[in-house]
This record gives sequence, C-alpha cells and structure tokens, in this order.
Amino acid sequence: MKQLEFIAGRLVKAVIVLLGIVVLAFLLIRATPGDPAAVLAGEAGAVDAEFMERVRAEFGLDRPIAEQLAIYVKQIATLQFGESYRQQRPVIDLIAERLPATLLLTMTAFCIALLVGVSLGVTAARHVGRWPDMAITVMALVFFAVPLFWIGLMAILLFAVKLPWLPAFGMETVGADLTGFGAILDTARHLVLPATTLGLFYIAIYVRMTRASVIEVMDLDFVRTARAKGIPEGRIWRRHILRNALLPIVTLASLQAGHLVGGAVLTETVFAWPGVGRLAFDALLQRDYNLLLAVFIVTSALVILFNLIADLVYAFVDPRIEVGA
Amino acid sequence: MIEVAGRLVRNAIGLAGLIFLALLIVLAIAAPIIYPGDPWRMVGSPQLPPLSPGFPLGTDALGRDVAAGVVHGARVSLLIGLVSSLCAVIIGTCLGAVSGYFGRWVDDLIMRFTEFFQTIPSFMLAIVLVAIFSPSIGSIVFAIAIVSWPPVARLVRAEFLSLRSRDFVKAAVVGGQSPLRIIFRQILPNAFSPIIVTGSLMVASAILLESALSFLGLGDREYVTWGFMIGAGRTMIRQAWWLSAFPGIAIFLTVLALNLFGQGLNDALNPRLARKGRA
Amino acid sequence: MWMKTVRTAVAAAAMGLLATGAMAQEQPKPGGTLNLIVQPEPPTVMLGINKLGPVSFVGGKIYEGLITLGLDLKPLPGLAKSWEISPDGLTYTFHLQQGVTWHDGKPFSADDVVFSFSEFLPKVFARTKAAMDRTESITAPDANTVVFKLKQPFPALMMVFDVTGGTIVPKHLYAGTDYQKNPANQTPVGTGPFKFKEWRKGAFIQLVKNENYWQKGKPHLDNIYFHIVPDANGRSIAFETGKVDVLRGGDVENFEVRRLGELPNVAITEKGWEFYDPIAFLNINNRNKPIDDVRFRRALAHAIDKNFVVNTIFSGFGKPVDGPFTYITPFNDPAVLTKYPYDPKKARALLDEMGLKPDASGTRAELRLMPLPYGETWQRYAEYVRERLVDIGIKVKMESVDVPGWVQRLTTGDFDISFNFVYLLGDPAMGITQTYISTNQLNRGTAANVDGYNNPEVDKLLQQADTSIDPAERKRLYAEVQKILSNDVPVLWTHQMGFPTLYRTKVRNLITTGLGMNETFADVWIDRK
Amino acid sequence: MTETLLDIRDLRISLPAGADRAYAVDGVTLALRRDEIMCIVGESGSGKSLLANAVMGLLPGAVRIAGGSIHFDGTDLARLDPEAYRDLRGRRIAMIFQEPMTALNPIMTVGEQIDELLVAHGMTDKAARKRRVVELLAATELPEPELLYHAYPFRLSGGQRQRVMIACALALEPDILIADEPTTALDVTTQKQILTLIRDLQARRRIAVLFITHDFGVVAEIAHRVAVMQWGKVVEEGTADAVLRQPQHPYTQRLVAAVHGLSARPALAEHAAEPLLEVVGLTKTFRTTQGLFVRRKREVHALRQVSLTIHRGETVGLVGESGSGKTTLGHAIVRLVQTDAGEVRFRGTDILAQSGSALRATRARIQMVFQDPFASLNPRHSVGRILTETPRIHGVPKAEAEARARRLLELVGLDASAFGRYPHEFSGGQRQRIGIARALALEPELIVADEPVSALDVSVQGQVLDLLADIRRRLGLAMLFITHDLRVAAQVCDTIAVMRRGELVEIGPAAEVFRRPQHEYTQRLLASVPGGEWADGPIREIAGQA
Repeated sequence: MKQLEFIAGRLVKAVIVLLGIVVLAFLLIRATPGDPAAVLAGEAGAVDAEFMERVRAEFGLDRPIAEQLAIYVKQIATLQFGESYRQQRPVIDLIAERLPATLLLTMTAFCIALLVGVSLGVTAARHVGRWPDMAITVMALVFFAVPLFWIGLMAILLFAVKLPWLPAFGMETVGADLTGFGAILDTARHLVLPATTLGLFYIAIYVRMTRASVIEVMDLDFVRTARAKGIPEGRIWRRHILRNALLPIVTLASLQAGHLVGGAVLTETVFAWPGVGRLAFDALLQRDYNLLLAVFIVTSALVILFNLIADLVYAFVDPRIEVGA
Repeated sequence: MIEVAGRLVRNAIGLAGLIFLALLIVLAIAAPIIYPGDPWRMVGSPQLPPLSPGFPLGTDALGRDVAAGVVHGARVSLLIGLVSSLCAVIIGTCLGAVSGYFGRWVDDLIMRFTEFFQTIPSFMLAIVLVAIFSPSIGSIVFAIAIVSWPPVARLVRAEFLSLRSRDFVKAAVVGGQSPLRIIFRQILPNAFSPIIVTGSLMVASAILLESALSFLGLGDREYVTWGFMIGAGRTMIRQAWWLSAFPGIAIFLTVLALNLFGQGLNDALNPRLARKGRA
Repeated sequence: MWMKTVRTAVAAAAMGLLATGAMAQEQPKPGGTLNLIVQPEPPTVMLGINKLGPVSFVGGKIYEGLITLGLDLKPLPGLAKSWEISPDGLTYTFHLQQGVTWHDGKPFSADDVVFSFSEFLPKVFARTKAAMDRTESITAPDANTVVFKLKQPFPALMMVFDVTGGTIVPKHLYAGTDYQKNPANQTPVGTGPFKFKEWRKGAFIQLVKNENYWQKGKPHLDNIYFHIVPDANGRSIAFETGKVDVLRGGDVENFEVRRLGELPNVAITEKGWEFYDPIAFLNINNRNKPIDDVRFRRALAHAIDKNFVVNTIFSGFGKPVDGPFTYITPFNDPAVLTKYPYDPKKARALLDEMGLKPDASGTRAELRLMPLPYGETWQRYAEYVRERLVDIGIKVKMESVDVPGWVQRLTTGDFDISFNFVYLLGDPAMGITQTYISTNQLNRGTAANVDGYNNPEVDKLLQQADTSIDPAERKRLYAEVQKILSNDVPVLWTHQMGFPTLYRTKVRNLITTGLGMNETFADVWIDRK
Repeated sequence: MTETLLDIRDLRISLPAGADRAYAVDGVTLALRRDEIMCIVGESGSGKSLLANAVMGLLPGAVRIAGGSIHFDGTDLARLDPEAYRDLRGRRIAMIFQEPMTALNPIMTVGEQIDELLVAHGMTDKAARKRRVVELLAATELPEPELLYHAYPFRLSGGQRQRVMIACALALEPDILIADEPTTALDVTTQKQILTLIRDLQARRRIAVLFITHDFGVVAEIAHRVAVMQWGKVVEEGTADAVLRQPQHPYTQRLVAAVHGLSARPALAEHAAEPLLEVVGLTKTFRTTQGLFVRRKREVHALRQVSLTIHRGETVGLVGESGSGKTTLGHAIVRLVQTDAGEVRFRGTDILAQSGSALRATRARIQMVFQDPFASLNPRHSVGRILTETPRIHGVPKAEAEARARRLLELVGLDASAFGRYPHEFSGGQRQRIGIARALALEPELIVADEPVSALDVSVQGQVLDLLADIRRRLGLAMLFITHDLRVAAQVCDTIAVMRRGELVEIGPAAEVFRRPQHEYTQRLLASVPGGEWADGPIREIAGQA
C-alpha cells in the first residue's frame, strides 16, 4: 500500500518534470532556424507556396506558437505524440522500431562497463598505491581521454578491415535470414565492436568511482570490527567492503543507464547502428519536430524510469531506506 | 596555497600533467609567432605525408599545414574548454551555493530545476542548442556550459549543506554577517578545492564534447579546432591517416594531462586521501 | 592536370563500351542478390509522394514511368510501348504495354495513367504540376491509350514522363484518399520488376523479384538489399569488404572513389547521370552590395580556379564549365560565352577599378560565406573559396548551417555567397529557366533564382525558347541566353559534376540509361562463376 | 588465579615518517591477568589505542611494530601465521570500539553480524548458531532478542548497538576483551549501564578486560588495575586504589586533579538581581519528512514551553543528555533557529521579533562559543581576520578593530603573533581560546557557550574553564553554559537548569541542585556520573592539593 503511495508520488513528480521537459524542448526545437515545410517541400522535388501552405496547415505550423504548444501539451497528455512530418507515420511507431536496437546496444555497453569497470576498480583499490593500481588507473585515464568516435574508427579499421574478424557495422547480416541461435550469434557478433567502444568510456568512469568508493569503505569502522571478529579476509571483502562500496555505484550507474540511451548518437553513427540516437539526429537535420520532441520525451521518460529503478534497487539493498515503514 | 603547490609539485603524475598543460598554453599563446598567418592558408602541395620538408606533420587535402592547424587548434580547443567550464562552474556554483545555503523551498526549486537538466539527454540537448544558434564559438561554449553545470551545482550544494552547519558559519551568523557575505566569504573559499578539481576535469570533458560536436558537423568553421580536424580528416583516414591522427593525439594528451593535473590537484588539496592512497 | 583526367575518363568509357559489347553476347544468369546502399535513409519508398533522390533510387525499382530516357536523352519505352507527338506539338498520344498487372494482382490500365497525371501527381509534385498546368486535357480513349492535349507547345514535356516526374500509381488504392496519409504507402504497390518486401528502419530495405513482371524472363535478380549506413567511412568499408556491390555517386567522398576504384574487379563509371545533369555553382546574392556590381561578380569569377576545384577538391570527377549549361545538353554553346579564367591579379584590378581599395589589414570588402552542408568535399570547397577570397582582399565570415538552415537561408535570400548544385533535367525549360527567370525568386526552392538576378531580356528569351517547337530556333535563343548570362555572371558556375558509380564487375548491365541507378534494374544480372 | 594471559614486553610501535614522533608506543611493558579489568588511561595521542590494535594485529598499514613482543597465553603473536591470528581474533581475544554508530555494518542484520563470527570460527550447526545468538543478545540485556536478530543496526540506539558489540565480542567466550573507549560516545546514563554490564559479565565469566579510557571517573568505576600512558610510555601502573588515591607521577596527579567533584564551588560573585535575558514559554518542534518511500512526517519536540531567566553576571549551566533540547535553546537565543512560540527578552525587548539593524545590534550583545574548536574557525581565514571581521561589519574602524583583536589575544592568553596565523597552526585548546576571543570581540553582555570544553582533553579543559571564569569575573559577563558533563557544570555554574526531552525539569542554585536534586531525572543523572563516590571522596581532596 505504502509502496504504491510512494510510486504514485514519484510518478506525479516525474510527470511534472516531464511536462517541463515537453515545454522546454518544444520551445527549443521551435527556436531552431529552418522551416520544416521548406525542408519537406525541398525534398519533394520543387517548392511551391501552395504545397508549403498545405504542409504547414496539416501540422498546425501556421498557428501562433503558444497555441501550438497548448495543442501539443494536450496531445501529449493523452499520449498522442503525433506524426512524423517527413515519414507521415506515427512517431511512436518510428521510435518503437528503433528503441530495441538502442537498448540492446546501450545495455550491453552498460553491463560490460559495469562489470569490467567495477572489477578493475576493486582490483585497483585492493592494491592501492602498487603497480596494479597504477596500471588500472592509467588505463582508465587512457579510455577516458580518447574521443569515443576515434576509438570506434580505429576499432573498425583494425577488427573489421585489417583483421576481418567482426562485422564493421549494422546489427545483423542482411539477407542471411538467420533464425534461432544463429540469429542471436549474428547479432552478438555485430554488437561486439559498438558495445565495447561505447563501454570503454564508461569503464573509465566506473573504475574511478569504484576505486574511490572501495578505498573509502575499506577504512570504515565496521571493517575493523569484522577483522576484530576474526572474519576471513575473503568474506570481509565480499560481505562488508564490496556490498557497502558498490551500493552507491549501482545506483549511480542505473542513473547513467538512462543517459546512455540518449548519448549513443556518436556510436550509432560510426557503426551504422539503427538506434534512436541517430533517429533523433536525423530528425533534427530534417526539422521533424514531432519526431525529435518525442525522442526527447521518451528518452527523458527512460531516464526517469531508470531513476525510479535506481531508487527501488537502492531501497532493496540498503535496509536504511525504509521501504514504506 | 603554497603548501598545496608544494604538494602538487611533489606529486609526480600531477606535475607531469601540469608541465604538459603549461607547455600547451605557451604553444597556444605563441601560435601566431610559430605559424604566423591564417592556419587555413594553402601553403604546400595537397596530402604531403608527415616529415615532409617544411611540414613535419604533413599537409591536408588542400595543402594546408597540419602542424599549423594543430598549434592554432590548441588555442581554440583550450579556449572553448576553459571558457565553457568556467561558465558551467559559475552557473553551477551560484545555483548550488544558493540551494545549499538557503535550503527549504529555494533548495527544492533549484534542485527540481537541476534534475530537469539532468533528465534531458545532455548530448542531444547540446546538439539542439548548437543547431538553434547555428554553430559558432559562442553557441558551442553556451551549449557545453548548459549541459555541464548540473553536476557542479550538486557538488557545491552538497559542500554547502555540510559546511553551512559548521560552527564557523554559525559564528558568522551570530556575528551579524549577511547571507551573501557568508556564502561568498565564509563558505565558498572552503568549497574551492572540490570545485577546482571538478572544473579541471570538466575542461577535459568540454574539449571532448566540442570534438564530438565537430565530428557531427556542428563546429564553428571560422576556426580550426582539433575536433574539426578529426572530423574533417576522418573521412580521409584511409588516404591520409595523419590528418586525424595528430589532432586525435593532441586531444588525447590534453585530456590526459588535464585528468592527471586534476587528480594531482585533488591529492594536493586533500592530503588525507593522498596519504591513504600511498599507504 | 585535368586533361589527364579526361583521358582516364575517356578510357574508362571506352572500356565500358567494350564490356557492354562483350556482354551482349553473354547470356544473363538468373538469380542472385544485389547489395546496394541507400544514403540517406529515405522517408518513404512510395515514389509517388516523395521525389527525393534516395526515394527515386529505391522506388524506381518498384514503380515505373511511361518512358525512360537513354544515355543520349532520347525517350525509350517504359509502360508506354510507343508514342506520337502531333506536328503542332500540342497532342501527345501514348500506347501502353499490355498484360501489365500491379503487385497486388489488379490489372493496370490507362485509367491509372490518367489518374496519376490529372489528380495524383499535381497534388504532390510541383514540377509535374507545372507541366500539367500546361495541359488542356488528359484522356484515355481506350484502356491502352492515353492522350495529353496542351494549351501551347512545350517541347520539354517528355521530360516529366520518367519514373520520378511521372510515377504511375495505382488508382484503385489512391483514388479519393489523402495521398500522404494513405496506409498503402507503407506497402508500396507498383508495376515494376521488384516488389517491396521489408524495411528494417535504420538497417536495410529489401525488395524481391516480381514473378509476374510484364517483361517475360525479367528481372534476373532475386533480391535487392538497400543497406543504410549513415557514416561515409562505414559505406566505403562496406564496399571494400564486399558487403555491398555498388556505391552510388555521393555515397562516399570522391577521393574514396579513386581509392576504391583501384581494388580488383571493381570499375568506376560516370555514366547514368545524363538526365539529371548536375551543374555546380556558387550562389551570389545579386541584391547585396557590392555583389550587385557586375565588376565585383566578375572579380569573384576570376578569383576561383575551376581546375583546382575539379581536380583537387572533387578528385578529378567533373568538368569545368564557363556558363549555365553542361556539355551534356545539346543546347550548350561554349563559343558565345564570356570566360573568366583564374587570375587573382585581374580580380584585384577589377576591385580596384570599383574603388574597393584594401584597408590597413588588406581588406577590401566583407562577405558571408555559407557552405553547403553535404559532406566533407563541400566543406573543403568552402574552405578553398574562403582562402581564395581572402587572397584578393575579401574578408569572409564562414556561417555554418545544417541542411534545413541552408535551405531556409538560401530560399529567403539571407546569404552573400553560398554553394549549390542543380539538376538540368534533360531540357533547359526544366532545369535552366527556373534559376534565371526573374519571376521565380524567393521561397521557390533552392534551384530557383535565389540570387535575385533580374534581366527582362533574359526573361523574354527564356519564355520564347521554352515554348518553341523548332529545335534550331530553340538552340539560337538559348545561345543568346548563355551569352547574356555569362556576361552578367548572376552565379559563379564552376563545373559539370561527375557522380561516379563504383561497382564490382560481376554486376552486369548496371547502367544502361540516362536515369542510371534510378532505372528499374530489370536487366541487371550478376555473373556468378 | 593470577595467570598472565597477555604479556607485553618493551613494545615499540613506529609511526610513519613525518609524524610528530618516531614511536607511538615506546617501550611499553604490561601484563594482563585472567579475571581482572585493567584500564589504560591517557589523553589523545598517548598511544593507548594503537597499543590495543597492536594486540589485535590490526595496526593500520603504515604503522608497524618496531620492537618488543606480545605474548598471548604463551604464544608470541608476532610469530603467528595470519590464519591462526585470524582465528585467535574473535575466539580468544575480542574487541569493542568507541563508536557504536559506525562499528556495525549498516546493511547486515544484527543477527547476521554475530552469526558470521560463529561461522568464521567453525560453528556449523545453523540452528545452534541461531540459539546462541539469541542467547547472547539476551545476555547483554537487549530487549526482544528474537526480533532483534532480524533488525538492522540503524534501528538501534547507541547504547543498544554497543550491547550488540559486546554480545558479539563475548560470543565465543574469549579470554580477553579489549574495550577501546566503549562508553565515550554514550550519554552518561547509558554509559553507566554499559559499564555495569561489562563489569558484571567480566565477573561472571572471569575473563580479562583491557579497558582503554581517558576518563578517570570511568576508571574509578570499573578498574582493578590502572596503567597511565603519556606520549607512548607507561608513566604509572598500579592497583586502581593506589593510582586513584595516591597518584605518584606528576602527570597522573595532574589528570586526577582535573577531575572535579560534583559539590559545586561557592558562587563566584553575586550577580545582579535585574534579569538580562528572559526566556518565556519557548517552544520549538522540528518536523522532518522521513523515509524515501513514504514521505512521513516525524515531529521532534526540541523545546516545550521552556522558561528561564539569566541575570547580569550570572552563569547558568544548562545540562542534559543528547537530544534534550539544550543546544536548540542556545541556538534559539542567538537566533540560529526559528522558534514556534514564546519570547526571548533581552533587556526587556523581545528579540525574536527583531530584524534588520535592531537584530544586528542585539547580535553584538549576545555572542556564542562553540563546541568543536576545529570546526568553529574558518580554516581559510587568518586569526586576525576572524577577530576583526565581525567588529568591522558592526562599524568598528579597521585600526581600532585590530587593536582590539590584539588586546583580546592577550586577554585569552595567546601571543600577539597569533594575529597573522591560520587556525590549523594552533592546538585544540588554543583554538578554543581564539573562539572565545571572537565571541568577546563585539563586547557582548551574554555569552552562550555550547559545550565549549567537551572536545578537549581533560588537562586542557581545566585551562579553558579557568579562562572563562577569569573573563567572566573581569568583564562581568552573563553566560549560558551548555554541557552534558555535570562535573564541568559544577565547576563553573551559579545556577543549574536540567533539561530532558525539550522540557526544563529542574532549575536552581548549583549547590542546591547537586546536593538535593528534586527531580527524579536529575537524581538519576547525578547517580550516573562515573566515579562519583571517588571524586567527591575525602582522599581525592588530598590528591587535588598535591
């Protein structure tokens, strides 16, 4: 009952934030120079005033901006995201087509980053000040300092061209018509390069965070207590240090997971990954307002969703947060 | 402060970062002397490989000197990095300070506002902002600052929350000092070290962000930046690797140096942690 | 430098011819999959409602026009097996192929053609609308005949019957509906040799063989995949690693074409753009000072080295031009043109003559330069022009924009100098008039007279030439237009563009007409050993 | 009977380079016998905690044993392999720590934390372990042990947590219990209970206890034998009686002398009859929203209808345990918190209604001295700036403010050269002097001193209290002296006010309150003061004169 109350409360808050984002994003996107009618007309081959008027009228672009905003907010309130100007299809369909790809990419990258980053961070912290720590810290710095798209290009050249081990781009072997396990394996092969590339940067972040967090927890009183109790080192690390140190990492990480979804534009571009980030960037270049806005709203909603999950995860693993008590 | 400088000097890694940055800044300032004139000028034959006579880093598709580009690019990349970080730090510090100091509804309001900016996918927001104002140094700096300030605000708020309950702040209140004076003269100086560390790391992120925007074709074409050089050179990566390799290395080294410097600074400002690190 | 390029091109063309000759004896092998790239990802493949390049490329396999155009721009049969034009140039009669069915099995008839031209296309496509506005009636005397009657002669009319300008759409699916929103757009139904199968957004579009195609025994291919690869490097790697068999002009930057062309079993051709006939020029806003002074425009023309542009920036693809026409159109007449060879000294002298003396920093004037946001080559081009202008003392402010920004600012006249290329579309009445006539200026698209050039004499000559039915008369009138334009320099023409197509030699009969890659591909086959 | 369990010989523990001395523990020889409680007493930095950690083999990384030996039950601990040492810890030597709030893992239940100890030492029967844990929790007098087994530490009070720690320590019936300041962080009544518990358990199980403390009161309460440490050396060792009543070493004598009895000193000076500050019906309720999941309101009544009068020149001692509202009252008077109802009249004017310049003027008249000498001075400001900043704001010209600051430094017993230095260059006691000087810089009439000596070592406490008394006498100041330490209150206050849960339960002249406490709570408080009997006893008087 109280959990429900809590979730309801958080949802109300989320809706307020989302509403704000709708308004802000709407105004921002409308502020971009470039008339979607002109773009559409230009695409359609040649431009005439009548065609542009018709497009404007069709999408309500001829009304005052305040009225457009009111209409849009009203639409969003009933979960109507409208139609893409360019593709003449409901934007929600367009996003639904692309979202799984983005989620697959980002979540894989996220899991790689979290797993590798946390293990390396813990290793560094256990050997703090000695060579494994130095090596891991330097490696994390290198990952952090190299532009992501640059690593992507290099990875393609190396692993897809010079050593043709992995596919360079796309999400599947087109035309192979694979099914079942073969299809999964095929997608996995396509996933390796982009997910690793995207993951590298985040590995660096998690290494840093984990290292700092573990070093901090290592010195806390209850760890000393555990030692005084004669608990074996292995268990001290697992039950006492890691569980406490990873708590904030896990929550912080789930917050970032939301952002990853919106931040994969570069990776999707470099690896021709058919995801939402690229969709949004193309929508911007085509002034497809409805589509771009919907991507903003959907990704923001995802961030909020991940925040909520983060809270729940935190509450689940940290007894200090009172679950409805 | 002298002590901090001393500790920084003793921290070999931080020192390495500092020296590299100092050299880079000297190079950036001296760019017009080393490579006078416009770096866009076509001065040699197109696509000379590195170590060609007169062109140590080669030339590009139009016969422009890559070395001149890298040196002039340092100016703009560093400038964008520094100015946008400075803006982000100022915005974040002001909001975070007010939020943390006054608490209650002010805090609530500012934190909702901050959350809001943290919820919108930041890279997309940056892209849209640059598109709105059309790519120019100003709009890029603005966009980077706008997407970068929330972490600073949160950090400063947290610092203020912990500092404002310190007794010296209470003493200042009891002594009749005004809130503004307390924020800026009493608390802020004590929150400087984490802000400076965050700021130095933010410069690195800003340089990366600018290069990413440039990569997507959203750079200011008036100026040569490293990000632009990579973006322009990457399509020719198979014909002329040096076009994107050298600016890439420049970004890498700079970001690395900034991180090393930031970490060194962090250790120097928090001797407790540094000692722990060595223990 | 460019002589060598021309020689290479000629050699390539000769080899291409030989190959074609040799292949004529070869028996096409049926089956196989052709992998292509479509860039950028089209908004739709329903060619009726959208005329964007990628839509024509994909949709051109699904839909058909009444005719297609040969490499020499002569009409060839399509859905129409023959046609007659009355001597007065006012009546066009088309006789349709028989036994044609739509992909959904419904029979195709003259009704579909009448519907397409009288109702569908004028609603969605301005170019066809403009042409159809010249008709008095479109009728179908019987199921296999369509008659167009014109109000006044318009010899360029044939140029709208290709698959893009004259896409024939099924009346039974579209009559009385909102064309843009018709759900049938998602599963296009045409008469072409390939049927729409699947579109994985952001990944690929798949077409499959139409077993009931009206040309018996065709098409030869089983499948066509159009891969979507947004990054230029990715596209070139896709070709290099054999993922795709063909790269269309513009898929990769020209300098990559040179490299990829040297791979084994790969050929380059510049054919297949004869109908589109792209010409590149710099838009210069004639309304703005000091561009309004013809001496200034001439100075600009002298400042740019067209050979450098073609050879270095466009990697040798294309041919410098000195006037509004390319070497492809029969109306081109280089003899009458005033030429502006690359000569910075002369440029400076002209500026001096205007009284634009350099100030302390060497600046005579200041202009805004808006690059064309179509990739790195155009970016280099802008950087080159900026450098050249600075050289003659014109300070340049580079204003970067994305495509919509470019469209908006160009079509509203908010620019000083910009870059552009337009299609000449087989006839000056289609591709020349729009750019120089004074009645077609702002908010009319990027190929309009955005520069604000205004010469009543040119207006008059163009109108006469467009409606004349005598080819000799037209040639004379257009020569006059070329003479005046090259003297007035309303835009800075640089070159006839080359859009090289890269393909693996196992792909046969790839480019056979002036529509090039937008052709139906009914004849394309893959040689498998 | 007198079997030696722990034999420490000439132990030296080295500090890392750069520390203030080379050896934290310098040649300590001690023997701990079965069935006795040995107290190691010393001030901060004496090395007593490191000694305890050395026995446990839990010295921090950079600190090493440089010489000497520790034998446990005949075994040289230095020769023990790590696994054997680990098994020794918890099974034969157990330890409890000072901070019960942080010594337990926050994300494991109480039961699990005791259970894992049993597992670590080889107890495999799950049901038996469960029984044992519940039994232990009951043995340490924790309520509802069955339920507590599944509770997380954050639900427990400080005293309860310390009991859990003790239960944990005694789980395997060790031979030695090392207790490192186990009651320092607790309120006085809780301290009393924990001390009683340790004493009882020790007696019942006949184990040896090494009890580390800084408080001679606690020593008097619990010790059989005492070792006094200073600068890493044991300066005096003997039976509790001997050390407490006839301290031999001057350092021990000084420490013992610093512990005052509860019999209040005679009033220092007669204070005027006219009230300076009147607190009338002051009420404050803190409302916090708690819980991430359900934002549930929790109300804490920090002040309930509190009324109090301070006369000119009077020192009112406000005593009570943590959470009693005494600090809130102090903060309310200097207007650091907003109150809900009631008045604070200063010279007859309600200052709670003031704002702007009137408030500023009042602020100058009422100043505050804070508890933590490390937190109360801005580390980025020089002493000169700290002392002159406030007067400058109140319109004192720069030169005069500086002159006044120098006079104040002299007054609080600091060298004038302190003016240009920064807080971190001073010791705790010196910083507290600077804090007092800052409070005096505005020449106030009333000083609210919030636990001004609680963070200081006993010997320094005395000096600061003397300073306060001296200043009060010289300047005729009134003072509200907030403290949890009844001994300190007895030393300086004319009037004592006792608070509990936001209410003022008793107020009266100090001598009266200490001699004849009226309220049950006051009585309990007084009875809980450790070593009360000893401190007030006649022999101590002699020691005090020594």
